[in-house]
Amino acid sequence: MEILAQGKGELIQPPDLEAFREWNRTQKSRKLIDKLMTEQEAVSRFVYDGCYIGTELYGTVRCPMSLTREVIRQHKKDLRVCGQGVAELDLWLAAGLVKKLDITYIGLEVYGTSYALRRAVESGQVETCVEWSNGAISWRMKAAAMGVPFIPVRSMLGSDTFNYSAAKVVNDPFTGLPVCLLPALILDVGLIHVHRADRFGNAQIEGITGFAFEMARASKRLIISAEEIVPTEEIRKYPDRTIIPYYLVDAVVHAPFGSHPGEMAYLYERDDAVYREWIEASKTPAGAQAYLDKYVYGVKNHHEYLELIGAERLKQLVEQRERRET
Amino acid sequence: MEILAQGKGELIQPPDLEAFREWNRTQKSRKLIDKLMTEQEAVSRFVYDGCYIGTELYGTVRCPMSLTREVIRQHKKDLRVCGQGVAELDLWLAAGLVKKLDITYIGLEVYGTSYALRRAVESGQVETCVEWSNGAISWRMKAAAMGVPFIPVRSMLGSDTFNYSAAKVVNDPFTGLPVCLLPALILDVGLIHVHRADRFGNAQIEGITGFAFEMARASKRLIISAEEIVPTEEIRKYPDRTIIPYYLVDAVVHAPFGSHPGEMAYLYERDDAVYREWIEASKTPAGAQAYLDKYVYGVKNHHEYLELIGAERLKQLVEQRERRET
Amino acid sequence: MSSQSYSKSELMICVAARLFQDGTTAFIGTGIPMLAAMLAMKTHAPNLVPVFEFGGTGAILEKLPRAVGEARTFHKAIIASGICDTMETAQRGFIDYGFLGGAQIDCYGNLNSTTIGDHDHPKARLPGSGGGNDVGSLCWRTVAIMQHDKRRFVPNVDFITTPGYLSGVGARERAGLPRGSGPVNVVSTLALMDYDSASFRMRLVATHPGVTVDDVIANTGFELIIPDRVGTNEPPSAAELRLLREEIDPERLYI
Amino acid sequence: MSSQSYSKSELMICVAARLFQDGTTAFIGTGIPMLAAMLAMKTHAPNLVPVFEFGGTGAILEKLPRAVGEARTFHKAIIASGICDTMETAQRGFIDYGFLGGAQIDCYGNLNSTTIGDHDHPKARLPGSGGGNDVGSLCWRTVAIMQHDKRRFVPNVDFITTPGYLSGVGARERAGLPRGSGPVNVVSTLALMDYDSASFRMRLVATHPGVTVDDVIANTGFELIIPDRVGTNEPPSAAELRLLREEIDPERLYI
Repeated sequence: MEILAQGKGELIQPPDLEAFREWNRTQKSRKLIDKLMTEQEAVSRFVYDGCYIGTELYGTVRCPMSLTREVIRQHKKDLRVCGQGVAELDLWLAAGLVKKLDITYIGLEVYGTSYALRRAVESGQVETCVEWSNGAISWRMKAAAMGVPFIPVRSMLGSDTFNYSAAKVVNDPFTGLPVCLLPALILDVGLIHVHRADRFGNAQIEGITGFAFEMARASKRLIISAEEIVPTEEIRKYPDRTIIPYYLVDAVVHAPFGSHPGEMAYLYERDDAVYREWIEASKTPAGAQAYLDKYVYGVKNHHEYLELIGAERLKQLVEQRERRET
Repeated sequence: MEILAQGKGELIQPPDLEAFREWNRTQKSRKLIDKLMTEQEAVSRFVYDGCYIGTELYGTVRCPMSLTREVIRQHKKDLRVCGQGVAELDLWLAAGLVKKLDITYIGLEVYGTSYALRRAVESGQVETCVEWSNGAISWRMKAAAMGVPFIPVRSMLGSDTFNYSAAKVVNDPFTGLPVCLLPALILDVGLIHVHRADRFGNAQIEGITGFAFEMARASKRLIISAEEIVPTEEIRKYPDRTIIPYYLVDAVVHAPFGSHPGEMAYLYERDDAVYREWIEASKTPAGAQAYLDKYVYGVKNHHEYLELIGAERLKQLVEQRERRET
Repeated sequence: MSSQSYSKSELMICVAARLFQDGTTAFIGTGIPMLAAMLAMKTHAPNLVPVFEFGGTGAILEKLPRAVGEARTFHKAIIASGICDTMETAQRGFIDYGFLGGAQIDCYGNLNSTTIGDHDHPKARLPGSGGGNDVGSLCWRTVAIMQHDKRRFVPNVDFITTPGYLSGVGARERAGLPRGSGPVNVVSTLALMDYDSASFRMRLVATHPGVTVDDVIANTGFELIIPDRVGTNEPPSAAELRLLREEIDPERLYI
Repeated sequence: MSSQSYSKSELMICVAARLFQDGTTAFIGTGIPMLAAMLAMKTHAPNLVPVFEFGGTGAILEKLPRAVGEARTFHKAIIASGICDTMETAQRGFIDYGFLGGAQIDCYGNLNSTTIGDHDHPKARLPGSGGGNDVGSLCWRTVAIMQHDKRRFVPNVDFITTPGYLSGVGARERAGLPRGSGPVNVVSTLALMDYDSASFRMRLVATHPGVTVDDVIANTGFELIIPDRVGTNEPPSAAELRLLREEIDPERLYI
């Protein structure tokens, strides 16, 4: 099972399974501890300069935007970041917080290429871009979530995405097939926004789950923001709906409309006006700065942010939402 | 990444991923086809002599017992079987249907060692026992469900369970750690009992899911038996509860009390009288035969089986069940 | 046929929609593929099963999804799971079609959506693979939707983000990509292309109305195979236009 | 202390229960471990988190589960998932304790529950690993519950179903098993054992009431380390017996 090929990209966050086990043994309490706190406290306690951090989301859906803004507000810097990002990584790039990227996709979906990404990468402000597919980055977290050093896949093969990744190709010893081995991705910090959680961190999600299951289990520090904080009895009544058990979680933040300007399944619709405002603003550094001044630095916290957006507007987004029925 | 060690056990069902892909492309319809049929039809159409077959369950819980009995009734033989088995593999062993075993655990839990297993293996009737752990056999199905040739794990290492398995040990090329590689397990036939399914095969389970998710995706032919057949609208209302999507399924059998004498979470309790009757009977070949004559050969189908058990008894089992609340 | 006027994107959507076979599964991304899938489902392919990368399979698309992963992508779906499940479903051979896009494509259907110029010092940093590499690796058949000009149809893409036929016949299998998978069509702003079964090189199938073979050649940076017979794509029918404008995208987000 | 009479299994349950630390996670199998866990939760370890192999974590054990995976193993649990999730949780280092049993154990705590005699032509075919090998490989600390006699405490087990310390110091790590994991105790019908930190060989800690050190030695087929001080296990207290008989196993399924 010799190495047939390997990507020339930097392994930005090399996996150390024994250290991860030791961390999970000594740093993650098995007790039901009240972890409910403000986003200020959560971010200042668990996000740090130079940490390897990821956000869980898809497109503009179920993004941990209130936490994303707080990370900027606290001027965390030299972040090493993975993903898949639309609104949230765009803000971090525009704010100049990102040093290295395990990149899968950063763009504006139908609105095209990200101006913030172009500026940050083409200027060299982002030192490294290591390439992966959406599947690959999720599978890398899945490997970490399984507690194994790598996972074999049949994607990435033969492409420059592989050549500029940190993956390897070997012959499978059972079938002889060439397979791509993806290294486990253990994050220093994960940020996940959910529909409901209890104060201990037990979290449940409605609809698709993206890669929340995998990222929660792959993160050494996990901050959960939730639209609703529910009594533990609610969780215990439907344990088969729990995606994230409490012992994985370090902080629980109550964040109604926490995905704004993105959407939240069954709860509220995307705020296209504010989203488009960002897209326009992000075309120039000055515009991006003005947007950050208005929506991030200009408000003390998520509560003030929601006041800025306005109750009337939020009510409309709720009315426009998709419902399970109909 | 050289092979450091490999088990001397036979790889009873070698994985062929390309053939699996081709099968899934050509043999599994994407259309919503009515697959509701009797257990007789399902077993005669999809279970065949010499096939590699598995049943999904845990202990005596959520076992596909009505399908298990029908396999015996139809005298399917030379079965190659994986698992984890209490009531159901015990019956197959006693009936002499099993030729080869990927064995993890076959026993009677608190009631001890399986008499049927001892007779079948010690007599040489079962030709091969290849050893795995419960985790390993589930992970082998997970690898198949992922469509990859193997999965690395940190279990099995250093033991005779490994030495008599068909696994391999290599140094992980990322961390240098020795890891155990488990070959993907693609089943010819999978039998899974669920709480509810629609006639197309979309299936949902209450409570823990054992390895249903993995086995459903690892099986070339999949027979679902369900306590309740629900309209598709019920499934579509809660797609986040679906464990098994219809396109994986070949047959749907309506089987109320399909796990009897085992239990079904939230629906009915284990029938200890009948279960103990088997344990007593299975101590001798004659006893086991008498039990099979009474509960399997002596009834034409699951409906007659339930008549034999009696409505009164079944009602008690329902009353004794655990409820979500209280 | 209709004499109604229609936009380029309306035409591309119709041409793409006609490629779907009924009773197949397809990875659907945002934009033209979503509209094409909805149009196909409302016309010749009612049993098309849309699969959305982040977990929605078999949704009933009553309203046009505007973003990948939004609630409409699993509205009344048969399963709402996660990205690993959908990608692994593709890896197991259950996804028949995938749609792809990019800034560059070559004659073997290799796509670039990562960088223009050198990767480490790019002239332009593009979004990256996203699910593209997985879709192009794992689906049975992929269709690329492209703007058609010489800057995009190039002899060599600057970066192979998503594998087409790589260097040609047998290259995918040698790389370990699933046997029998690969690109089948390109729908561009000028024409419909497929791939020659002998050489796996891109071949012109039919031009859009008003577009000549020479227009296509003049806007293609590599040698496109031109068969003896080149067809013309049917313009959008009145029925197709009505569905697109009144039922699928009444708010005209895309058309 | 109590002068009440009690059964061997009641004593073993109490000795095992006292080993749990509060606020830890433990894989719980059917039988004595379930009763021990419930007793610990009702006494000194109210924050013990029971984990059941097939998916139940953090259940509130109001009634004694009678089978692995039954509804009581996820009654009011915090998560009900599947076996891969629980085993991977152990693989990530989240499970502190695991309980094991077997037909044979050696001085390094290696366990046999597979075959007596040659594997391919066994004198006796036993159930096999079940989750045992995973628990013994992946949990931080494992406790074996054993009948104590020379047929079971043997110099060499016929088959290493579940790894203890294998051939001794460093052997688990060399095999690739997680660093710092392994057996910590054996609760037998005669005594409580642990493992010498220098040699990783089994060591007597305390005998059960009425059992002498010589009884233990006479019933052990390998050289058991006998420290200068050997204690005596406290018999079940009146409170422990009341909990076991009235609250935990009123139907006397196990005691």
